[in-house]
Amino acid sequence: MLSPGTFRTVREAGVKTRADYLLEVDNVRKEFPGVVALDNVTLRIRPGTVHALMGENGAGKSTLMKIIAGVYQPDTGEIRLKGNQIKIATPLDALEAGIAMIHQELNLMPYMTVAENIWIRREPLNGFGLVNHRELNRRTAELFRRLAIDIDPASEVRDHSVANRQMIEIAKAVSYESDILIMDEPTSALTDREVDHLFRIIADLKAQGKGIIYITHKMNELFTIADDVSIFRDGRYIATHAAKDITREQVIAAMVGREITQMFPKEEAQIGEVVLSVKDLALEGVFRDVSFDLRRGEILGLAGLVGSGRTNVAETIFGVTPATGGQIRLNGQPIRIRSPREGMKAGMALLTEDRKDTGCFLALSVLENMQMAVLTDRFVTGGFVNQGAVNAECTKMKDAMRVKTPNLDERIENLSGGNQQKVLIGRWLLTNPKILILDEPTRGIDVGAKAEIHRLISRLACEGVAVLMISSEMPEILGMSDRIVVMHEGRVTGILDRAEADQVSIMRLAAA
Amino acid sequence: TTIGVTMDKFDDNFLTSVRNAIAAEGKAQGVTLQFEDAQDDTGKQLSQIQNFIAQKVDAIIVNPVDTSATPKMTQLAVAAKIPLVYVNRKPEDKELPANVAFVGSNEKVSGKLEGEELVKCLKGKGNIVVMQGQLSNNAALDRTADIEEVVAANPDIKIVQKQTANWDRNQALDLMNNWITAGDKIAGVAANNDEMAIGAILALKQAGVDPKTMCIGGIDATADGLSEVANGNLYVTVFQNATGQGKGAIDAALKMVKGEKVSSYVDVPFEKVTKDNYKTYMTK
Amino acid sequence: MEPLSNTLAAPDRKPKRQRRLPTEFGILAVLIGIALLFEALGWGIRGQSFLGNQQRLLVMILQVSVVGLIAIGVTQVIITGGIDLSSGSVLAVSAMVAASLAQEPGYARAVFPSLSGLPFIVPALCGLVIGALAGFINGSLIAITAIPPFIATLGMMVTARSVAQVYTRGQPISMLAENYTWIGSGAVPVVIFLVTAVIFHIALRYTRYGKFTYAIGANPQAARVSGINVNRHIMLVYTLAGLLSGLAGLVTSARAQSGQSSMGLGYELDAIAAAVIGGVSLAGGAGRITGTVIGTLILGVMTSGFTFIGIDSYIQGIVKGIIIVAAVVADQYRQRRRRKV
Amino acid sequence: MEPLSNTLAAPDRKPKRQRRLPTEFGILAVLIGIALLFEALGWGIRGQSFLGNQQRLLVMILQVSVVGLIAIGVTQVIITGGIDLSSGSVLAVSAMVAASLAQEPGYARAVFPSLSGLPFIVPALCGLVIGALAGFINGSLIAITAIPPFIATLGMMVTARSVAQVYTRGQPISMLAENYTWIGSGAVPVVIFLVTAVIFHIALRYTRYGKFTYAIGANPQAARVSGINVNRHIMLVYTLAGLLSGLAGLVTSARAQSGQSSMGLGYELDAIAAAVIGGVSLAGGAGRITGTVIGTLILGVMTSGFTFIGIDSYIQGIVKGIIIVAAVVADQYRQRRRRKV
Ligand SMILES: Nc1ncnc2c1ncn2[C@@H]1O[C@H](COP(=O)(O)OP(=O)(O)OP(=O)(O)O)[C@@H](O)[C@H]1O
Ligand SMILES: Nc1ncnc2c1ncn2[C@@H]1O[C@H](COP(=O)(O)OP(=O)(O)OP(=O)(O)O)[C@@H](O)[C@H]1O
Ligand SMILES: [Mg+2]
Ligand SMILES: [Mg+2]
Repeated sequence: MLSPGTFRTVREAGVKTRADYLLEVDNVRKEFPGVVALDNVTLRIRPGTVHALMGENGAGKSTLMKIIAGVYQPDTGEIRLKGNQIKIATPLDALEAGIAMIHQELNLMPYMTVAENIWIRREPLNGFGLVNHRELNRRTAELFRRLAIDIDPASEVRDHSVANRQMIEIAKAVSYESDILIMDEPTSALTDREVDHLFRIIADLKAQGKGIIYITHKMNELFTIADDVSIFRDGRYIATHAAKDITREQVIAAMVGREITQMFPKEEAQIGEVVLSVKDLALEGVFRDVSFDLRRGEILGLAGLVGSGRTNVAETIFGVTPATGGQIRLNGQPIRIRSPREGMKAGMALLTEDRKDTGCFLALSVLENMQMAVLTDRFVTGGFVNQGAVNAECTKMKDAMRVKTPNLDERIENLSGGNQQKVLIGRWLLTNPKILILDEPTRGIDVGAKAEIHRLISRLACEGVAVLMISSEMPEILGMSDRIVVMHEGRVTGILDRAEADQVSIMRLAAA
Repeated sequence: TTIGVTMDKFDDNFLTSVRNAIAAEGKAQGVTLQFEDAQDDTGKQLSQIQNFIAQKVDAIIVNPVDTSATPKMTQLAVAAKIPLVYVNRKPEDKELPANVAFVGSNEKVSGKLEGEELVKCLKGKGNIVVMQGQLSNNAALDRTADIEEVVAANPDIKIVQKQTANWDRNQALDLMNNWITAGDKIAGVAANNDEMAIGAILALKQAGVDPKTMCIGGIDATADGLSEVANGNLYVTVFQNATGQGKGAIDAALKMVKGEKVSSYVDVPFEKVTKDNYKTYMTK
Repeated sequence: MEPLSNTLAAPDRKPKRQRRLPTEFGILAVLIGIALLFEALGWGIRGQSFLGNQQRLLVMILQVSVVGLIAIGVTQVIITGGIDLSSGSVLAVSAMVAASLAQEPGYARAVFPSLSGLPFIVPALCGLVIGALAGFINGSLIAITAIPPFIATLGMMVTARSVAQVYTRGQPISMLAENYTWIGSGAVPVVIFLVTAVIFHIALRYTRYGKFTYAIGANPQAARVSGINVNRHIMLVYTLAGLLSGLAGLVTSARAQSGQSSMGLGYELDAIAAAVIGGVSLAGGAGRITGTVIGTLILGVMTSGFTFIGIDSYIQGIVKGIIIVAAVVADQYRQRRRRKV
Repeated sequence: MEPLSNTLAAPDRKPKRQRRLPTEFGILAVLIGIALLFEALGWGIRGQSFLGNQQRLLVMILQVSVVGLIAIGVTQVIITGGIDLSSGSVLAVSAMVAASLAQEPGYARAVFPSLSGLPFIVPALCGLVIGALAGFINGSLIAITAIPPFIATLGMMVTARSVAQVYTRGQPISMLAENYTWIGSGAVPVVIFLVTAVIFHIALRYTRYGKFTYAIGANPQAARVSGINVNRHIMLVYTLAGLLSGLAGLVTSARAQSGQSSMGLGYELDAIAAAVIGGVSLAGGAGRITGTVIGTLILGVMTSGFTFIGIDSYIQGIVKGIIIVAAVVADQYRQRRRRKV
């Protein structure tokens, strides 16, 4: 067994090994209390390829990657790097052995600058052993130039949007110049424009002979960049195929173990009267002159580039950040919404964009997470929670959403990202909203669940719920929306009907 | 025989002397002693007494955190029929029942002795500052009141500043520093204990003022205090007989255990200490 | 590249449903362990039973009842992600105010000579209101100005202590009437402590108040988006904590039959320690009253045990410090092993 | 690696590069405000300048130098997301041990009569090593057993205080030699405090040590996946904090020319308060030494100011509590307005 240090020496010497596989994982098993996350899985990565991992939420993809990156220790199994067996005990071991990873959750230090975040532990030092900040920023600028990223290296991370943070993570991972680069859903926070950008970076890395493990739930990405595809289900390895030899349907079938007929099951709903009308809505310094109508039974898409202000519009309507100008009418009546509580009283619900920051109560159970919003006006008598009734509702919701969890008492932190998202959607559906605002509802959700969620949204619309849906995924926006509002830099640049909307027309308005 | 002893606090220099005296006397008399530190907390002290009672000790010696709570302690001991001796601080009970006694000194005297000596030193006129102990502490309140009483009788002496340094040498040092820079004309320092007086002396030295030119008074006659008296920096301190109190407490407790009668107030008088007589206290 | 294995249908795999013991179980085991240790030492050293003495068992709880009352309030504050450093000082103010209204009639040095012989309810209510008011100020500062709870309650700690001192200019208040001191005598403090614990245990576990408290601690932003009025709730939690400090003040002054401005000095730290030993997370969102009660009892058993086996009081602190750490390490270890991470 | 061939056109909108004033700026303004307030009151009440007195300026810093030293250590601990409650007690142990080795030759009641007249380096080194050792134990407990820092350092607080007491069974240690007491005399403590502040300011801002410290506090998981040995670094930070407490112990004992087991009682809270007032976030990841120094100075200015204008000592606490809260509220308000949220 080789030590990671030896690997570093070998790598630094520039010795080229002639192994067929960069990385081989054999019979790795990992158990968490109550869950077998990985059940004797196997994986082989060829040099100079992009190897996609596909699988439903909770299939064990992230867990396997964390084992390779030294975050978790496997219960059994072995890992070989370029043909040599290796023990990766810490993340540092992985980095030294030439394995870098972009984690599914952002792992940045908000109060530190972009440059400090990227080069942490590898800061350039001057003659006195002090960090040379000028050189640090220069290196970062150089890295960004190479990757064509436009971010100020000296700015603090907390000032950046989620998308920018994701790009910073990507740059950081690239900066390790590792042989194997693991990307765990890197595009879930990106719009098409950044995704294209990322793909160019990946193509470039591939050309250098590196192996890239790419996890995604977006089918089209798979066929754009992947060479090989490995499929996982329920902690088990199912199969590996060359991407060109397999169809989308086959992948999905292997992933979910059943047929999924339609991806965007939009049903025609009866579109009724205007429920919510927004006129010249403004939030000082962020957006202004936002006007649109939302009707009963309608799914209104809200499209735009990252940072165009969509999230802020949604939050303002719901009362998270009260508007500084303009008017909101509810069923024709002007209404002022100054807090989420008032938003909820007006029959609204908002699924927020950032699961970790504004969504989950990470320390609490699935049950508590799901029931919290509904407790503000139901299931409570004399202050006491009618736990039996709530449990029943939550269990129903959990089953309906197919949340993968050992039980409702599991801490939500231990659920896979996609399953967390389902719990949060469940939270809002329990409140029986009239107006449902969804900010990136299927971020990080697997195809099967995505189809379920889309069907759910459609059904809600049919039942008369008005849906405002923000999404950075073009097919989702196009597939689901009755009309599409496009924003650019805090202003509405156009509203398209389903019939006239296509990728090009939206992009034109979004980049206007 | 086992005697439970609860002391206000272990960190206090003077009370440490009392405690040591109790320990020494207990050893000499062949008594098993169990000390507890009430850490300046009446509640804790009550619990310690209750623990002693639960454990059925033969007698209890209490150095009260706050004398206003002694009626309750008396009640507890009487109910459990265990002899109780208060040491050092005079209980506030209207009168002590049989089997309960106080061994200590009359706090009213200490501040008076200090004040009168300072008046002598000041020759009847000048500004003085008063350093108080903890604001909630009986001794601090009494000693300060004594000083004020003496000053009131001498119209040419004025208290220009009065503040707490919490019995602590370092805090007194800082306080004195601040007073010096405030520019008051100060001729004397009346501190509630020696530690604070020494803090004032250190501050004066550092400010380039010879403490010998000032009238500084403390209370307790601790070892450090006495050596300052010897140096002439400390004009007066007041000897509180720790050994006498400790020995008296054990004696009283043992007598009561044997069923003998004990006077309810055993006075161990304060004695003033100046340059003239400090040598006799160096060995005590 | 050949498929490494054929697509296989996953057999129905039941997730192992593992019933978790409540987290307090571990620290309860530690409590029992410490008690048994003293029992063994007791027979060895003193030839007596440590636990087989009703009076001692009562004293064990009695001596931590006041800290326990405070700890119940502070537990809830900590669950919201805050901290309360002011409880000891608020206790003192409440004790002083209540005591000043509960003096025996005809006592010459009474604070308010004209206000003696009042019915119990008057001093009691005043003490509680003072406590609640202090808590309300804490909560308002934290909710409205968004300063760290540490600072808001530190300010209150310093201020309230000073108020207690200035109230009678440091003089203790004694000669309290018997219609007042009953709440501090005998086992009454123990009853008050345990009843309060049960009430707030229920409140935290079965009411909306409790659910919201945990939610705010786990993620205040998510709580707000979920429609919880976070500011109002924070004010409520701190007010209740203040109320409990006020109650602790009543008990303390009644127990000592006097009001002293130095009462409760440092209790805030004991209370926080009891809560944290009992598994309340300073990061917020986790913890239970049962754990806090057990943490409080650990402190009580330790104190009585030390006196019982007669540990040299100089080294009591050393032993106490080590036991506190060891208790939490043992608990942690047990939990970790269970988690097998 | 070659630059990407197909460079994406830079987004049309430049991210607003917002030059931030350092966060300490606000609290500095508060410090100046408080000082000017006393200046004005000084002229009004005493007809003298408060600030125009070099000696007073020195005293202001002198009296908080010891707390300041501790605060520098505790700042770093808090930045890692921890807390250190043991600093006051560790100070006492260091003071006792160092003092016992620094007594004048020929003093009859010396602790170690045979060990007198040692060169300065011996007591100094022993005091520092004791402090560092205590810190190392704190750090190891936290890193290895994963118990909350609050508990680990609370245990150390209780234990170390007891060790200080048992060392000479409560007897103070006096008659310290002049070759030792120099580090406590005159402006030496101020110099030590400020030099230490500069050293750690540089360490935090310009060395890897500092970057790791912030990274661990901001996001321990991120720090770990970036390859930082989090446990080792935590141990280092706590050890340094202990070392600084040890240094504070030397200064304190030298200044009082005696070693007493009650030294440093409650200093941990003052130190934490100074840090938090100076903008160090108890959540970890944010804060600077400059802020802590300013926070410490606020405490010093307040103390001197109160004495200067002669505020009744009974109400000093009230005023102090209000000023602490108001200082942080003012700072918060200023920051929030700037952020325009
Ligand atoms: N720290 C943990 N403790 C307990 N269970 C865990 C932990 N981490 C993961 N799991 C469980 O292991 C299983 C695999 O999770 P993992 O995060 O690897 O899924 P994933 O394939 O990455 O899913 P997603 O696509 O949603 O990200 C899930 O059932 C999850 O609940
Ligand atoms: N916490 C924040 N601090 C500073 N700027 C922010 C913050 N949140 C959002 N912004 C800025 O506000 C503007 C609008 O952001 P918003 O999140 O509404 O856009 P979006 O279209 O939803 O993009 P995204 O897909 O990233 O959510 C952007 O310029 C963004 O950088
Ligand atoms: Mg995942
Ligand atoms: Mg958005």
